[in-house]
Amino acid sequence: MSTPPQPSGTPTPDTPDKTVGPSEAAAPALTPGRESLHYAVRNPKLLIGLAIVLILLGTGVLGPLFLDSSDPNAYVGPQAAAPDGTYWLGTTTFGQDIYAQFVYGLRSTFLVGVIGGGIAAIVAMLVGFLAGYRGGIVDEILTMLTNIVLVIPSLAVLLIANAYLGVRSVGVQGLFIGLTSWPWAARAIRAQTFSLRSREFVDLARLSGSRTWRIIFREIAPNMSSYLFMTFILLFGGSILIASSLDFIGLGPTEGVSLGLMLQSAQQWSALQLGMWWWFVPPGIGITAVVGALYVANVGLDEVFNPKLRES
Amino acid sequence: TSGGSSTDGDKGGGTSGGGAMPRNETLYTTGTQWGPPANYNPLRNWDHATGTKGLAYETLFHFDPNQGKLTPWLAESGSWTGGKTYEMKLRSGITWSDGKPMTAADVVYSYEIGKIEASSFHTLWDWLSKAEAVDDHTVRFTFKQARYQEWDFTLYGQPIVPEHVWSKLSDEQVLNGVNDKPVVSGAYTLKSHSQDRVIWQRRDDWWGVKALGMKPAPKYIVDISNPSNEVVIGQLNQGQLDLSNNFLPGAASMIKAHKAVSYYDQAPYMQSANTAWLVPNTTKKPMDDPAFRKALAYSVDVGKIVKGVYGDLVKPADPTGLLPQWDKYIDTSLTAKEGFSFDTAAAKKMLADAGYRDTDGDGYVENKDGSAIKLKLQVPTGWTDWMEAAKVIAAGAKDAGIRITTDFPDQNALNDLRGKGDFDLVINNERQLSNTPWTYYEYMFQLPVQKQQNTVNFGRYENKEAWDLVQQLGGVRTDDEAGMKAVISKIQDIQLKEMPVIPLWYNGLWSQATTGAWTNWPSDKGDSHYAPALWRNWLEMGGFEMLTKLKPAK
Amino acid sequence: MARYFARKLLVYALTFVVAVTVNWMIPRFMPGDPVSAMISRARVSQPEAVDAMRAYYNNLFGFDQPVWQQYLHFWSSLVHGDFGLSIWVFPKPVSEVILDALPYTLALMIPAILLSWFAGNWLGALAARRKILDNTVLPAGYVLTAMPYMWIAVILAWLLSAKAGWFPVSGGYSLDIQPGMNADFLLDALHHWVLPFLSLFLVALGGWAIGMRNMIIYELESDYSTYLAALGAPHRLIRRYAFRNAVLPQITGLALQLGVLVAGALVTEIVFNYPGLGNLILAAIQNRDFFLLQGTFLFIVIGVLIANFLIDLVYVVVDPRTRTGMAGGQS
Amino acid sequence: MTLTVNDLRVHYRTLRGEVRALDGVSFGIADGEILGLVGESGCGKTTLGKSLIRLDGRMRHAGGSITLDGEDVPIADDRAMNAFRFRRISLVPQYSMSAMNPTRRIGRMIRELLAARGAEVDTPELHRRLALVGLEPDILERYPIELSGGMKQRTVMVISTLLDPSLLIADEVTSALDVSNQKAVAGALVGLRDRGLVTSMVFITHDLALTSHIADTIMVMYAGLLAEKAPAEVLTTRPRHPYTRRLLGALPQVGVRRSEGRLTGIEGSPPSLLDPPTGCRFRDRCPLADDQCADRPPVVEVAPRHHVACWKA
Amino acid sequence: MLTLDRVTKTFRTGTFSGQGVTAVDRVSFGIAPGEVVTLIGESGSGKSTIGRMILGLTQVSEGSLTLDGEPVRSGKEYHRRVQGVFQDPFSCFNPVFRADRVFAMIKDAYHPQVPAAEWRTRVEKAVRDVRLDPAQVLGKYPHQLSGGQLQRLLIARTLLLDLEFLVADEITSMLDASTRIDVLNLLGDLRERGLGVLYITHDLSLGTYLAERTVVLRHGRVVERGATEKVFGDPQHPYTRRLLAAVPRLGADWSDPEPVEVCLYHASGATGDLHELEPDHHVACARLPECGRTQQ
Ligand SMILES: Nc1ncnc2c1ncn2[C@@H]1O[C@H](COP(=O)(O)OP(=O)(O)OP(=O)(O)O)[C@@H](O)[C@H]1O
Ligand SMILES: Nc1ncnc2c1ncn2[C@@H]1O[C@H](COP(=O)(O)OP(=O)(O)OP(=O)(O)O)[C@@H](O)[C@H]1O
Ligand SMILES: [Mg+2]
Ligand SMILES: [Mg+2]
Repeated sequence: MSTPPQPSGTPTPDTPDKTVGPSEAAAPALTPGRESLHYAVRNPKLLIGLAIVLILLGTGVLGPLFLDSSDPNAYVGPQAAAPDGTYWLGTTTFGQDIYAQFVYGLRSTFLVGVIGGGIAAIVAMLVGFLAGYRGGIVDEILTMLTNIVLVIPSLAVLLIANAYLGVRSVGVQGLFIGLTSWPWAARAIRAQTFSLRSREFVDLARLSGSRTWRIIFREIAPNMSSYLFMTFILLFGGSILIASSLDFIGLGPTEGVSLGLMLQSAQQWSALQLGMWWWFVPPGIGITAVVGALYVANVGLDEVFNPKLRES
Repeated sequence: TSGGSSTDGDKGGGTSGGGAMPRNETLYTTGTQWGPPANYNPLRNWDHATGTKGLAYETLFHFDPNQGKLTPWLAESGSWTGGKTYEMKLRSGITWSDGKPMTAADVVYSYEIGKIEASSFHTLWDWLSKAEAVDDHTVRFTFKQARYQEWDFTLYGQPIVPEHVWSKLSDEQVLNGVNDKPVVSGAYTLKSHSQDRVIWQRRDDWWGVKALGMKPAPKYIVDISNPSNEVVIGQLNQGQLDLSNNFLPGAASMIKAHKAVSYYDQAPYMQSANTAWLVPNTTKKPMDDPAFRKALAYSVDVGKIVKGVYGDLVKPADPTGLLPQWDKYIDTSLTAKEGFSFDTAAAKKMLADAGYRDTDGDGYVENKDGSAIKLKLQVPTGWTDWMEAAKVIAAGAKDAGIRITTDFPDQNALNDLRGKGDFDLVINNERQLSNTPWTYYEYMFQLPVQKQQNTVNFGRYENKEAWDLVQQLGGVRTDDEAGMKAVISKIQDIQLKEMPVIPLWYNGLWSQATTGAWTNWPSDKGDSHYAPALWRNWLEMGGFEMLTKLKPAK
Repeated sequence: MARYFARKLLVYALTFVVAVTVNWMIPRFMPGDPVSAMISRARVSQPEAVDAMRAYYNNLFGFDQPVWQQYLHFWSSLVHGDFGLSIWVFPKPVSEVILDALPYTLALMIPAILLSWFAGNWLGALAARRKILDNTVLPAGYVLTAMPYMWIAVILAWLLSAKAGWFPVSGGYSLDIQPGMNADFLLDALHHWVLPFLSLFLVALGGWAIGMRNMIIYELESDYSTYLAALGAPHRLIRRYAFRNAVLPQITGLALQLGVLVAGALVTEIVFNYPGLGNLILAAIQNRDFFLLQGTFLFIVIGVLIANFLIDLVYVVVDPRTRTGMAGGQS
Repeated sequence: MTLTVNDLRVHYRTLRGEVRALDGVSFGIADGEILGLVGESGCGKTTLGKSLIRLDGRMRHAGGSITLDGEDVPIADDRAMNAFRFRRISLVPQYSMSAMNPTRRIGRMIRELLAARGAEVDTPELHRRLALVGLEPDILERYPIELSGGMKQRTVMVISTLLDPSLLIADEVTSALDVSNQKAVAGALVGLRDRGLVTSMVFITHDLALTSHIADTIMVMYAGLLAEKAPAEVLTTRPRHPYTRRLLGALPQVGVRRSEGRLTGIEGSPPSLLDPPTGCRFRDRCPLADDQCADRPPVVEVAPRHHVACWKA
Repeated sequence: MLTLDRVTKTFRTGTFSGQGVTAVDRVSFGIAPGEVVTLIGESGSGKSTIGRMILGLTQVSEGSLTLDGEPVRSGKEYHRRVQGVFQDPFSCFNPVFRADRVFAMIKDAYHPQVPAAEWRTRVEKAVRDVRLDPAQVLGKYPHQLSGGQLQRLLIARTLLLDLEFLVADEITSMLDASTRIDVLNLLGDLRERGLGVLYITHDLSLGTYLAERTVVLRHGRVVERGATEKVFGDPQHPYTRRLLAAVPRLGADWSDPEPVEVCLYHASGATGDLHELEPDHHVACARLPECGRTQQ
């Protein structure tokens, strides 16, 4: 679990949106997309962050294809062996190949990030857009709901929900996480929507016969797409961290392997006390690298989309 | 912080930290108590604080597993005076911690508590008809039905409580009371307790010093509520703990590195304490079919569990499941013929022969009617060794063509499901070593099947013939070894053919001790061969005697 | 202003009601009924005994009443501070169990949250000032926030405890020390407190530092900073203003993150086997101790609510904009 | 002569190259003079204003010099400029609405600002100046958010002129206000000059009518260059540059109906400053343009104090 | 005929507390086809709110707002007849899409059956009608176009519908003087085609340039209303006079107007009811029957 830093694009709800605005008449006629790309390929934070994420993603997606065994939990090697040429990251107490576990674990880590982050982003968008766009009583009620979910410590709820329903798969875990981690994002999206709602092109769309959701998705959302993307990244990273916490305290999926579960079994089987550092170091580095790289990439994106942050 | 509540006149002293309990007089143990000590009621044999029975309250006899014999404890002697009467002589000179003498009335009272309907040993009175004090030191028990085997078990299992204190309590308090100011007969009395520990203090006027010539070495015993494995290892390494009765992964390496000692200094390191069984729910298809159960038994790679999961701390179980201490009761000619071993090919063949075929080509066999077989093997979450073992079992079953998934619900939920018969497969090790294999057979075959099966026959296996044999065994005198063997052989025949539960491995009498503060721990080498355990019931099976053999390390 | 508070209070009140209701539902709607769990723990097989025990416990926990009555009763006992009896430590009252654990959690959480907040903001402000610092603080901050709480805990335990042997790995105090208000115990407790504190502190620190750094950069770009610069005001003054204004969103952030930080503390406690609420929750879950779970959960919710409210109060005091601007209806 | 600007060139660095927002502008302002600076959007008015006090990160001083009271103004040297800022050159920014720290009471902010610049707050004088722009002294105890737009605008005006600068740059200070407020603010500005609190002033706007009321001299800019500069009266009545003429021609008078006299705007749009055309930059839109206009017209003083950059003037 | 009869708008600030702001207070006037009505008033006087109510973007709180006797109901059919153009041309275009998307939206909503090629000719014609070169403006992003171009594209957009009424809300305030006049002239042309226009501004000089009739608004209430020549030529309400005087005019005096003591407007502090001073010239005064000024 960690504190997801909000996209700094809007540090506070009352900061007006900066990504759009009348540009100077004689400003260079680059389209916004092309300009962003220009900065994107020159932003070291974005490049480094993305590179790490992509390398790890590649490892997770392709890595298993190069493994002999399809079951990362199989007892394949010597027990409690330190890293060597055959078992790059050593083996567990039972003789499981830690590299295989790591590679498969990365997969579920990304999966839970996508599912949890995706669901949270969807809920946050629905709530945030609706509250911000509709305003009035709808806003009041949704805001209150958001605040309530925000104040209730979600891990406590997750603990209960997990214990209640029992998590069998990464998917269900992602679902739970998604359903509890959306509030801050909803608030942020609401604030953004709020400032975009009063833009006159929204009125113009209404005058052109568009309905609420069409306006939201065709007019408002495209305007904050970079912001939404950044929000998703943060939710993604947050989901991974939450999932690893849940896995760690034994509320993770019962099947398969994830980085959190690896940490859990390293802990349960006293890897620390037995000096088997190769058991608990890699999964933690994996999580930290994925999440950290995402965060760094996010700052990079922020700088790309946000002229004020660009280093001149 | 209010750390804990001190008892009996220890006002003020309880909070003065380590100074009050010199390290060289204190024994730190763990491994028995899960969670905060809940009560000091010896009747609550499932959740009382460690040592409540054994250190504080005592039983009439102890049992020595090495000799297979009862040894008199509170009782001086006891014998069957007729087919249905048992007369027991109480030692004289035993006093309660409040100074009152222990008399036959206390024994009678303690047994009669079982008459309360909600009492956990209420079934005793199904076959016991009367307990009476003949004189101050003699109690005569009269039976409706003499169950010799079970009676011996009771003799060293049932705690004796002071009538003059307890008879004033309501039934409710007797059964559920916390009893945190216990009046005891044993060598230790409650000093204090807190969220994570209970502290016992030696009574130097304990009767056993004179009568038995025994004196437990530690002045204080501090039993820590079980922290997790890795914490225990840390505390052992730092010499904070003297004895851990936990299963510790990596124990072997600690022992090899001389950071800890155990009963044996090489594999299996631990004595065997109980049998882990794979319990199929015999009311469900296809586990109602002995052929299927047998095939399942063949599919389990116990060797892999023993080596991979336990790192050779344990031994694979005999096909009968009887503990090594009961070797003499195993009918080896039977097991040679009917026994099973890990053999995937054999398992496959048995399945095929019995009509279980993979009709849809998914690699798993189907029921005879073509419906899919999907079994769930459940073990409590957090029981890491069993969780790993379950995965090995599922993998073995998969190789044999049986689809088993693992599931790790929490322990109480599983207890609940298990009691209600709402499960496919579980692993269980309910019964411990005892004076007689009868306890194992009762566990396997007890009838009738109740709505809730809380302690025995979780698989709801119904075999009238087998249960009759078990009852017959119960009626054999415990000194009639040949008689016992004869009945047991018949039971084993049924057991091996029917396989109501599948023996897996012998769980160890987990025990790793450090020698920084105390030495002369039990081992196969030296002069202490007692069970190095403070587990419930094990204090009467050598655990207490172990304490008397300890020596302070300088 | 009054309206602002009325709104906040309404949210708090509603949150509280929702939390209490969820709470009440826990033992009633979770699978595996607590009474059966208690009975099966008692290992009683006699059917009559089972029925008797069931009736007894049902009565004890009030499960024999109609549901609405149970709900009302729950509220009324809550008002009286009665959280029921624990199953895990039966028959100890839940409130006692919690109160035993609470000091540890508070001792861990309050310093970790507050210190990380202060230190993080300070570091972030520093990072915004100098390029070199920015290039060191920022990456470090990212690595720290991206670390799972338990992993940094494990790593700290490995390095500072298993390897260096400076600190104990687990527990709230040594085995041979009895809790009490004396120097021995307090020193020992402090020794045990360092690692869990440090792991909480470090993770949170990273997040705050990054947040602060970004906020300050924004503030330094803002119109009032530009104006001051145009009037030749020294950097010192501009940065001071920027810092103060950047801290404000961080205060809100603190309120927003409180739930997450509490969760982190719970996980950390579990790693270090620290005798606080986190371990209690875990134990309650593992032992199906619904009532304890209920109690802990409620305690945490109330704690978070109170803390949030305090933060709101502080915010109103420090940010003049809330005092006038909050009437606009945008929270 | 207070301020002399000589061939000032200031460029913006952008992705596509340098935007030549000021491409060689020369002019002067005398003591006590208010110079109105007008021109179409994007012609470089703000850039000029900023150049006089503080170049932002993307601006580059590409040439030319500025002297104030005979002293060289080192606009490219941020540190050296500090000596000039506030004390000698000051600014009422376009963004006055958000120019004050939102979390400081105004009075305290002023004290801190002055202290940082090594000056003391003279409270009675401060009150007097507030009164001059029609503000009560009690706004010093208020937060910026508690003031209306016009009040903020005027407060900033007072702050900016506290050290009695020689030159005050007022950039579009009225464009966000409605007519009544506009008038009050403009009046206050003139009052500052009249009382000698500022010596001279550059008043930037794109509203010719408004400038004509407060400025002594009006300078019209077009595409980064000076087009015409003349006393207000002369410029509004007898403009010489075709651009100025067309601009004036597009202003409707109150009460003038379309049916009575149809006005027309200027066709076309100003050239990009990224790569400005050679020659006269108004050429494409100018009805008078001919081949001569392919050369850049010099700024010529056609009458006393009347400068025009046009071959046809 | 678009008719406002005692139209009132109260904004609630926050649902859970019943506070409200009355932005428009019992405003009545009408716009006939082919007529330009100018709505004048300082910032916050409720001009835009009236425009938005006519467009159906804001609900009327009280009073009636009718188009040819039918109550205004926002929707596709209504917007086929009544459209609006807003103040800030940059904010009227979604910056992430090409500017001509505004035409595509009209097609999607109102002319889905028209073949693409024909639609394109129609669009090009409309663009030419607002005196823009289609080749120059179509297919560009908003930031690549000037404010005047954008503003005219918006007007072109309305030409694609069979429009009856147009609300033009401060459509010129962002433009420089020369573009401004072009846009105004365009509005005048439209009026000649029979379009009714509500022209909202706070710049009086522009108001008079086009409009037949003028409505002066203050604090949500009408203070003076009537034929443009009468309202501007002979302003009766002190507020109208003040407003007129505040407008900077080239060559004209910009001093304060003479104080208006005769009317008790200041003293009463309320705008009062409208009084018909002469045909097509209404003035609000709190002391109407006895007000010396209005009785002259
Ligand atoms: N930060 C910048 N980066 C690149 N070009 C810029 C920047 N700021 C201004 N420009 C360009 O410089 C030229 C002059 O801009 P400036 O802001 O000085 O115009 P202006 O006359 O003040 O216009 P307005 O009336 O709209 O304020 C314009 O062409 C503009 O596009
Ligand atoms: N959605 C809204 N919620 C609350 N109040 C509003 C809302 N819209 C407008 N108002 C208020 O109604 C009043 C009139 O606003 P309106 O926008 O109609 O004024 P206006 O005359 O168009 O001003 P301007 O010239 O600045 O555009 C103002 O006081 C404004 O604050
Ligand atoms: Mg400008
Ligand atoms: Mg408006």
